[in-house]
Amino acid sequence: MKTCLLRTALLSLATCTPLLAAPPPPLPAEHLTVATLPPNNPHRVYVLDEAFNNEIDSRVLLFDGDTYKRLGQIGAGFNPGFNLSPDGKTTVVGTTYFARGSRGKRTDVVEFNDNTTLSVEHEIVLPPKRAMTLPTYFNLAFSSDSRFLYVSYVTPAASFGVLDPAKYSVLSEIDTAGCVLTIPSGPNRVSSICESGRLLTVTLNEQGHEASRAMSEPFFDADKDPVFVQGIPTSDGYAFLSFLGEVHEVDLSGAQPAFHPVWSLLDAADKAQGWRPGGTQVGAIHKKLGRLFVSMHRGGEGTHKAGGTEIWEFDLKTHKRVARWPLAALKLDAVGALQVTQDDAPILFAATEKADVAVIDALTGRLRHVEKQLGQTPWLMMNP
Amino acid sequence: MKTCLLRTALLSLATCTPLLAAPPPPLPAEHLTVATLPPNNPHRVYVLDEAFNNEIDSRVLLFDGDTYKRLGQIGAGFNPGFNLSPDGKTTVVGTTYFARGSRGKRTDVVEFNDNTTLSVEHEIVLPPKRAMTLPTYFNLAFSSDSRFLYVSYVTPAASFGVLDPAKYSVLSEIDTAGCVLTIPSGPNRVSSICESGRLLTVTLNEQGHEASRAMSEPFFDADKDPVFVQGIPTSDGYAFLSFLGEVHEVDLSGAQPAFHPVWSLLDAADKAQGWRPGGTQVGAIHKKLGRLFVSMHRGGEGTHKAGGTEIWEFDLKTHKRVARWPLAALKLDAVGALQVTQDDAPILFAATEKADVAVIDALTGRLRHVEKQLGQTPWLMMNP
Amino acid sequence: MRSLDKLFENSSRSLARHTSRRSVLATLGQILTGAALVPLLPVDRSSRAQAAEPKGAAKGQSDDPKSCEYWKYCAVDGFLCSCCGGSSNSCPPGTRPSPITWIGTCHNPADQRDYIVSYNDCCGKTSCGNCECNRNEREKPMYRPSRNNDLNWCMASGDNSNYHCSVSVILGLSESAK
Amino acid sequence: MRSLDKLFENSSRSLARHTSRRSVLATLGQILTGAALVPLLPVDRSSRAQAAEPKGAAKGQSDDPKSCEYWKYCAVDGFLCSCCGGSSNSCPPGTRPSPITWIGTCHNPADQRDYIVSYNDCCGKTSCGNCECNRNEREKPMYRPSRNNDLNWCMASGDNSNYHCSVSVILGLSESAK
Repeated sequence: MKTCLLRTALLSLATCTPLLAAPPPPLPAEHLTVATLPPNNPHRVYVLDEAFNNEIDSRVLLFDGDTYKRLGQIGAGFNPGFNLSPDGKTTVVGTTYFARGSRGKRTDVVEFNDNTTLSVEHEIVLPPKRAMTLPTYFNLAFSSDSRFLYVSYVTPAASFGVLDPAKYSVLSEIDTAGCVLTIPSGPNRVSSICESGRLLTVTLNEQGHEASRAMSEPFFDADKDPVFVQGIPTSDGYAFLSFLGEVHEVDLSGAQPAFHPVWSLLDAADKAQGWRPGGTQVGAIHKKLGRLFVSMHRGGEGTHKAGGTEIWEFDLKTHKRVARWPLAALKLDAVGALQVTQDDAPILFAATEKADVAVIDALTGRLRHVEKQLGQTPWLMMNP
Repeated sequence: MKTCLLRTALLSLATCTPLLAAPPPPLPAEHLTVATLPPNNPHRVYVLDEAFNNEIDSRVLLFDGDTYKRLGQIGAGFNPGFNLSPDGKTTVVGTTYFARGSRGKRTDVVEFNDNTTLSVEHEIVLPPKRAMTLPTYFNLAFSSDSRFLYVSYVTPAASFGVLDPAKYSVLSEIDTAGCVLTIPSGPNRVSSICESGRLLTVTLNEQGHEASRAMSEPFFDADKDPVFVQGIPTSDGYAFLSFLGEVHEVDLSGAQPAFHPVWSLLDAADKAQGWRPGGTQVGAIHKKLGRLFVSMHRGGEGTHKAGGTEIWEFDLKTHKRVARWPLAALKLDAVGALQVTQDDAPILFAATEKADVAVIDALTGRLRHVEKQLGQTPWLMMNP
Repeated sequence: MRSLDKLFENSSRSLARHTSRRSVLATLGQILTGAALVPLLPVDRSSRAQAAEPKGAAKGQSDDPKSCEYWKYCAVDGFLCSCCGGSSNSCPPGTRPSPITWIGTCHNPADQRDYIVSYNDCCGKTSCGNCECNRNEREKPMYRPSRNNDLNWCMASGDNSNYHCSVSVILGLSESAK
Repeated sequence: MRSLDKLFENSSRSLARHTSRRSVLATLGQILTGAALVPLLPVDRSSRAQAAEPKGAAKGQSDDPKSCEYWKYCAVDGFLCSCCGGSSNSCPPGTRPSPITWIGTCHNPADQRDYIVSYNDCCGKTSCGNCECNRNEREKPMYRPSRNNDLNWCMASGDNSNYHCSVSVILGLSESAK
């Protein structure tokens, strides 16, 4: 038949007509391979599924906001923290394993996952002190130059470990006098949040040991209006929202923290209606556009973990609300986690309390896609 | 006030009336304890939740068919097998752990759980050969006198391990020439199912080593009508249902297996309508009453894992169907697993493909309770 | 301070059964911090319903210790041990009470009193996965650990640090109930 | 036997990339067993719909490799790798193809031919948990391992024996398609 087809191409159809009506050639044999990730794009998001009903099987799911494809999975063990390296090439997971799954010898560890192969390349075994709590940007964090990796400890005594992500070693442990988490700034500064509403900032020397420490003025009141520990990256530091909707922008570009004037998400009418931010990742900021997106709901004291029924968008310069997107109109459940990409055509990812992840045009609020059941409990989303 | 109440008891009410109108005394302080299991009852069931979406976190859930209470949880690791000791006092779990949850050093192990405390008392580390497959009665099984514990190996070469559950040691490994699983009989016999439709029966010596082996006649045809490996305990052995609804009762009380006459669950009309058994635990037998309960559905070739839309009850003496319970009438989803208690007021447990477990009066078919979401994927249920 | 003395006595007694001397001291430390912070405000009913609502719990009060709306659970974020083989103040068989804990105040509508309760986690088995409850009355972020329910309070249980479920144990009357 | 020779050639080539010599031999052993058992019966369409139906998959055919009804998946019981970062014949990044496997025959409605496919599991990560598919055409219990999908085919992957998802790889035409 091949020769006939050949002749066909060169000569007349007539002689082959009956043969051409014959069935197509069989499908060729396939080869089993391992998929490689497509080239990176700015709309990728790393979604931590805490898998709360089976918490020893937490995982980080890599999802593509353009193709809506699940690109792969990174194991995250039990009650993990995670973060991305400044160059975006590595996902670090701080987690805990037990020799017999639910029990047996406890091993705390930081794992280094290659974001191009999604395989664990290295690990650092930690003292069994890793903070077991909700994931934030500050459970595990890199210095600006990736020289140091900081890991938060709570036993419940609070301290943090300084790790060397190049030599895969533990350099030091630094006591934080009750202040928690590791908010990185510059190549060698770590700030922790204190019950007094202050930031403790420890400066490290070349060896990753404490060189000096300083306590800031209080910037919030833990009794009157506590801030969420889920800080949101800004151009010069992090923004911390309070339970009652105040915005505390902290400038960490200097040797010591500086605090921008506090402003509120709420006007008198909003306050009267009881609007508040809430969730496990309450907000996201597009640095270049200077826009803040917050997950808002109506409720009273104790509702700070309630997901948002609306997403509000604010201009960080004017502090004015520029958009308000009711989620019921998009047929979305209450939203517990928000993240936005940093490119010029940004996508807002919104994870609902039913574990769906909505892909929203951050410029228009248009719903592009709903990825159903991206794990059991997607509580934190990160992107480079 | 206390003295007043005292006086009240002894003397007149009058003087205290106003005080008696005072509020009741405050609730006493409580003490944190660990609950102990209530006394055993015949309606307890051990439900294996494979947790298929998070399979390293499989567990056995202990559920009470009288109070409808969840009594506790036994960890079961990854892709486990499990069974109960003849005295019902121990749950053995054969499972696999990885040092880093999803990866890392593999350890195959059998764990001995005390059914009164639900804690692991001992373990035996196995060679990394444990059969990783759906749970049945035969992945892990005790000899009648509990002298030996047998564990099925598939690498995919088939063999089994003989363990000493008193000394917690591995006594031997016995090659089964391609035949699989460990069907126990008497104090020292193990039968395995062969592709040829025969049973290979190995007899052990005092040390748990092979003394002799014999191959039975074929009792089914794997090409024409394979039997489910999910054997159902009978008074003298096990019953094996075939994909097309034949019942093969195997008498294991003698030195070698004997086969009762084969009979069918289906009459001509049933066959014409395409009824078949199906699921992960297709049937259960009440030995004293001589009743067989089967999960039945309508379907063709390849539907042997489809859950039942009806439960059929048969008399094992007459081979007649004595009851037929459509599950839609009970508002139940298709049923994938069945188990029945062995007492005089038996309860039939039916696990649906949506992970609900129905508690049904086995004598009348009356639905007593539906326990919603007893885990993710309850695939096998055991009771003493 | 009468009730506070009482409080320490109760808590130390109840915890001593299950914990080493070291961890009892740790516990008292936790409770001391917590007790000093018990607010004098009355409980905000409306907020409770709101808090539970998004997690699908029934609104209003409940006498059922298996319900997220049971009064003692006003700041439980996790699985109710009463749905896992335990009770509102006992751990399921085979699990271990966390030696450390945090405390809160819950209002009992039956006697209109505020009680100080100890929130303990039960440890050493994987997630119970049943009766998830997420209430956060007067719960604070982790920089105030003595009032935080995000921390895994099994953290100090070594090889038994796995989180299984949560209990709420009455320690005594709150100051505000005097 | 032409197609059988071809079959071995393909399978050994495709698998050699990822597996040791030992496991390639093991694989050929599996395929030999399997190939000898390929039934000559045409595929029973009605049974397919039935089989998939209880698991909630759409009825009838599909051209979507993310659908359980895709023709190549006629005996897949597990998570579809095409929903997990892989494809119908590639494992997701960071996972490892099982060195051993079993084979089946699936009917391609597009060309009305029966193809022999190799069912491999992708190993070394925990359950993908997405696109669960449960089809069992001509699937047999584990006493016929060369036709069984209940076995975790990552079993021989040592420290990477965790099951993540499943693929279906065309090896060649089935005898019945000659």
